[in-house]
Amino acid sequence: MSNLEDLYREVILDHYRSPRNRGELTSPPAIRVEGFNPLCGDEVVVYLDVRDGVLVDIKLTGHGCSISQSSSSLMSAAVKGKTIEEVRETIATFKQLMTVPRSSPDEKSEVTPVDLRALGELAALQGVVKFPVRIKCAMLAWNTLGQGLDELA
Amino acid sequence: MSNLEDLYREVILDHYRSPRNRGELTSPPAIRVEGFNPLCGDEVVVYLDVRDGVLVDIKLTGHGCSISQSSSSLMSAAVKGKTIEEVRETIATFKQLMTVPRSSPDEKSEVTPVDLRALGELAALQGVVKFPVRIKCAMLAWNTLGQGLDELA
Amino acid sequence: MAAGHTVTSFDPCRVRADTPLLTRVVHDRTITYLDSAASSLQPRAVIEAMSRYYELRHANVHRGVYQTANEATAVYEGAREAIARFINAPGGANEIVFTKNATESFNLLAKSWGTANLKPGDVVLVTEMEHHANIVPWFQLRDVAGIEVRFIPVTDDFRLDLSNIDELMKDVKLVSVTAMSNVLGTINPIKELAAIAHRCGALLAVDGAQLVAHEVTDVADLDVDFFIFSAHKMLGPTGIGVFWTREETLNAMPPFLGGGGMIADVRIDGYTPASGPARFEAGTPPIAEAAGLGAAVLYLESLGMANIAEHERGLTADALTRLAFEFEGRVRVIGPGDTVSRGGVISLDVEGVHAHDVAQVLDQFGVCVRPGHHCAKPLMRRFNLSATARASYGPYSLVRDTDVLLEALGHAVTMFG
Amino acid sequence: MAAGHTVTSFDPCRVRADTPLLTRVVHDRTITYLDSAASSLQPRAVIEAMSRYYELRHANVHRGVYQTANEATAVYEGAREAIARFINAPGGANEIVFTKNATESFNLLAKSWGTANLKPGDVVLVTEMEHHANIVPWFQLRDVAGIEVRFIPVTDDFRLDLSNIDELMKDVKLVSVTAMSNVLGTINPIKELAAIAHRCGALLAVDGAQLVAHEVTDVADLDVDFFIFSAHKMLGPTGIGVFWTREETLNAMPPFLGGGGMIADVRIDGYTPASGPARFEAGTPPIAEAAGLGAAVLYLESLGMANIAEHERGLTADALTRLAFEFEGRVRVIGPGDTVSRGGVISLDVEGVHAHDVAQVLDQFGVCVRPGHHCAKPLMRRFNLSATARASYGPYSLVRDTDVLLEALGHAVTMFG
Ligand SMILES: Cc1ncc(COP(=O)(O)O)c(C=O)c1O
Ligand SMILES: Cc1ncc(COP(=O)(O)O)c(C=O)c1O
Repeated sequence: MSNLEDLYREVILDHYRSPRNRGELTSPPAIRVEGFNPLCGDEVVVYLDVRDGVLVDIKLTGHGCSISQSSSSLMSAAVKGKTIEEVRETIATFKQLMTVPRSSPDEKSEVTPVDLRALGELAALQGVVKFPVRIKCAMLAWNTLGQGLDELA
Repeated sequence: MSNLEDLYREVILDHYRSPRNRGELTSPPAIRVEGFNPLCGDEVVVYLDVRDGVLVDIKLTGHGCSISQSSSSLMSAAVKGKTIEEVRETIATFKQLMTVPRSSPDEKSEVTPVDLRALGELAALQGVVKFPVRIKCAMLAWNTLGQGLDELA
Repeated sequence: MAAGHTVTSFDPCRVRADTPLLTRVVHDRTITYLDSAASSLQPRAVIEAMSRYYELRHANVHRGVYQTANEATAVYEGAREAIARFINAPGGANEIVFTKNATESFNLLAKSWGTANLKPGDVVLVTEMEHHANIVPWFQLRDVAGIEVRFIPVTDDFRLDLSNIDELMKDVKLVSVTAMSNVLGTINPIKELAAIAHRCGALLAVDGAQLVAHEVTDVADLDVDFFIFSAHKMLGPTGIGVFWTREETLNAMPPFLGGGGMIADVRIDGYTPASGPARFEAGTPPIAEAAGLGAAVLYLESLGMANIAEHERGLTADALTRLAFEFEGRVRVIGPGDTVSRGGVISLDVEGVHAHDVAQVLDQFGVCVRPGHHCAKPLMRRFNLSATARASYGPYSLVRDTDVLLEALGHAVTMFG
Repeated sequence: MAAGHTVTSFDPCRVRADTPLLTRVVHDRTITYLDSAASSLQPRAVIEAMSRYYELRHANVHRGVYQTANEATAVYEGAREAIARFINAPGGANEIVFTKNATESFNLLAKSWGTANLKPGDVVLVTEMEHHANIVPWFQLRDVAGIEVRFIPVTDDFRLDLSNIDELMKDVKLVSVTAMSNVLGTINPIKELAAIAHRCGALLAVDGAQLVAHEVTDVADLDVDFFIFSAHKMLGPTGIGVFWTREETLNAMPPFLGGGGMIADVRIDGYTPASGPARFEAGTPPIAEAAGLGAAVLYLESLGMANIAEHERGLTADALTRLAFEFEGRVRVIGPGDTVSRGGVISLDVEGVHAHDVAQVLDQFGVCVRPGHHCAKPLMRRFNLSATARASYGPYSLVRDTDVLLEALGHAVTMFG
């Protein structure tokens, strides 16, 4: 079961049971973005309150598996209060964390190791990468957030 | 090659090379029926001149393989001048000749052996039954003739 | 029902021994396969029938004259006869059309029969428990032909709600219903629905995808008009499905897919379609797949469908009892709680644990169950669910499989507890 | 053309040894298989890839969480990647749709892309040498959408007559042409046709059924817009075909068959289609068949398509020369007399002997050739033929096969002499 414990770290189960920043923000002024995974039916709605280039508040609703739900909760805690630039960096770092290391030698992009310390609690999701079908669960909220930032720009 | 010689008897090759009763009859008064085998493209057109219950004349056109062409030629020779009733009997006998003997014991219809002498030259076609895919070639003209008689009735 | 199979030798352990995949080890445990409703496992006889076909007889069918082409044709047409016998098609092999899967069969029904026979305002009556294969083609037809798609509701105890059926039948030209729900396990009263449909001048189409491998099927006795299923859910291969209807109906249906094999003639200005099943089998058909399907039918017949049904009923009864007892309150079965008119498909809703997570934990125990909406989203919405974790049985299933399922389920519940 | 395969080890005898069916004995003679244009023979690697799939990994794809479901999905999606590489699809696997055969692919093209993009009066330009798969779907579309189907004529020396092409292109929105005729062996100038089509604002669809197993295929280099073929003509299994188009074009095409797997959502009042290839793959896909197709691609790549092309060109040149020499006047080749832009498909018209009889006599020598119209009736009418006897080569063919063919042909000619 060691694999399983890698996936379902205590932090993840905690965020699944008690999701942070759950709720809605009045939109407008907040931005509302929906994410949907047609394969497993997971849904997430992200509300963003951005002022002067800072993500002042973020709220989430939706439903899905422990991975998608805890990932969105962890995400909200990690990005709240950051500047948009910092948020984008966090998204990029998380995407890297979720990238299956390719063994193929002719792979162009060299995967630079992720600085796990910089990720804080988010690092708990690193076990997901061993379960490739679950990566899209972990990515759902992040892709939705990215989409929201794109709409801002 | 013994199998092949069973199929392509000399009589068959002769009728294929020099088909009997080839041509057309003016229709009306003659009956004109078309037969078509979509699987191999064989075509036959049968012209029937029936007077007082007797098939006074029969002519054929069309194209196809040696089996379909010789069978139609042999047929024309066999039925010309006969009463409709006799023609129907000949058709029935020929169909029987073309029936693959079933080995299955629970088969309902018992196959009575065909009187080959009664068939005359037609008996040359008996080898066809060993080549099941060719049976439909041999039957084409006969089915077309039967259809013509049905139209008469 | 069809001729009773008086086989006395049904033994699930023998079926198990015949099924290579069941020896597979995953995560250090022998596999516990509980996903037959998604796709069943093939016995060696089916796999070998296909290998042997490729090794000895492969050739394109029809029109061939040489030996192997004749043999390939015999294999292909032989499968048609086997299927006709298996479902007791009154008109025999001439009523069996091979498609690529049950889904294509439904598209054939909607796009050929439907287009020719339904006009704006006509209603196709399906149910809330249908698989998307029996919903989406009707929506597609609605968008081009202006028909209405109406749903028979499902009751809180997971049955069709026929209390209002007379009203629902208004303007209905076709009732299209699953014989057995792939989510609930519910077996619907097909004979009764046939009587209702026919009384109202409508036809009845039946989705037999979940029935054929689990119960005796007799389309003549059921008195249905269309019957559809897939080989891969009845121990057969992927890549082949079946469409059955009566010969008169079939011969009155316009062509669907166009191409080689379905024509009588093609000219530079048009074409004439072939008659019989060929009209609906454009292109090179699934020949090896037919060999596999024919072998699957023989195998199922050797086991005896009535025996399989009884065996799976026993497994289902045992599982339902134990689930209720061991997980009281934590695990809800989305489907009938007993085995009356019910097959061996058990959908689970585990409190506080998403179906995806249930399946993930179970996988670590080598247990194969399917999480998700099972291509039945309207049904999921009806019960306010986004997903269930579904376990389902086959003739090779044993009580031992349920044991492992329950053990793993216990772990999932504790883990997320 | 695609990356040159620098394999030096191509040996048809090894391919032969890899192909179980070639050891088959019929009528006391080892089989001489000359019907690869109808369907090719599978190497052991392909047959075993499918058996192994069923024995070890079979499960329904997508949505699964457990181990074998993931493996089955990887097998299925891996085949998509292999095909994308094999034809050099610029957008990779996202541009590859799996169908049941080339014929379904043409129906997808006509019924999805065609319905959405063609209006009454628009012209689809095909050729007189097309297979029915690339004719009948257009006639069907004509009957519902009022398009015109126009034919590029074929010259007396069996080539496309492009002398009048500017006039023929009037109102043409799609040119749909075979890369290689399955009757004549003629290889058409696809790059040139792509340039013509694009110059006129039309798209070009290509029937690659006869090309893919015999020449290097590079859809990017050919600059075509749609490319269609079947697995069973490229050493792969029955039951799976391919449809390729650029990602933008694919994503703009409306759904075709409806059902599970091709949806993003289904509600009681409608549905939302999925994006990508999934939109066109309704129902359980041909999973084992994809495993077989993936293995066929690997096998062909290991032989090197350029090597296969060269080998078959040699066989064809030899056969054409000997046929002309040994049967002067008695046997006419319906197709180009040399190997310039010509593949290894040799249609014979034997004076005074019907193609059916030729094939029948040849069968007694264990020689497999196909008699008939080869699903190309307009072409047959063009040359005033009802049938030809067609011999065709594959990578396992040897000059020895031609020897037996000529011996048997001599017998047929004498017999009917
Ligand atoms: C040129 C050509 N196009 C299309 C097809 C149709 O392929 P399939 O029968 O696999 O659909 C064939 C083979 O029959 C062919 O030779
Ligand atoms: C009830 C039901 N109908 C139809 C289908 C569709 O079958 P297929 O995917 O083989 O087309 C399925 C299986 O997915 C099913 O369970």
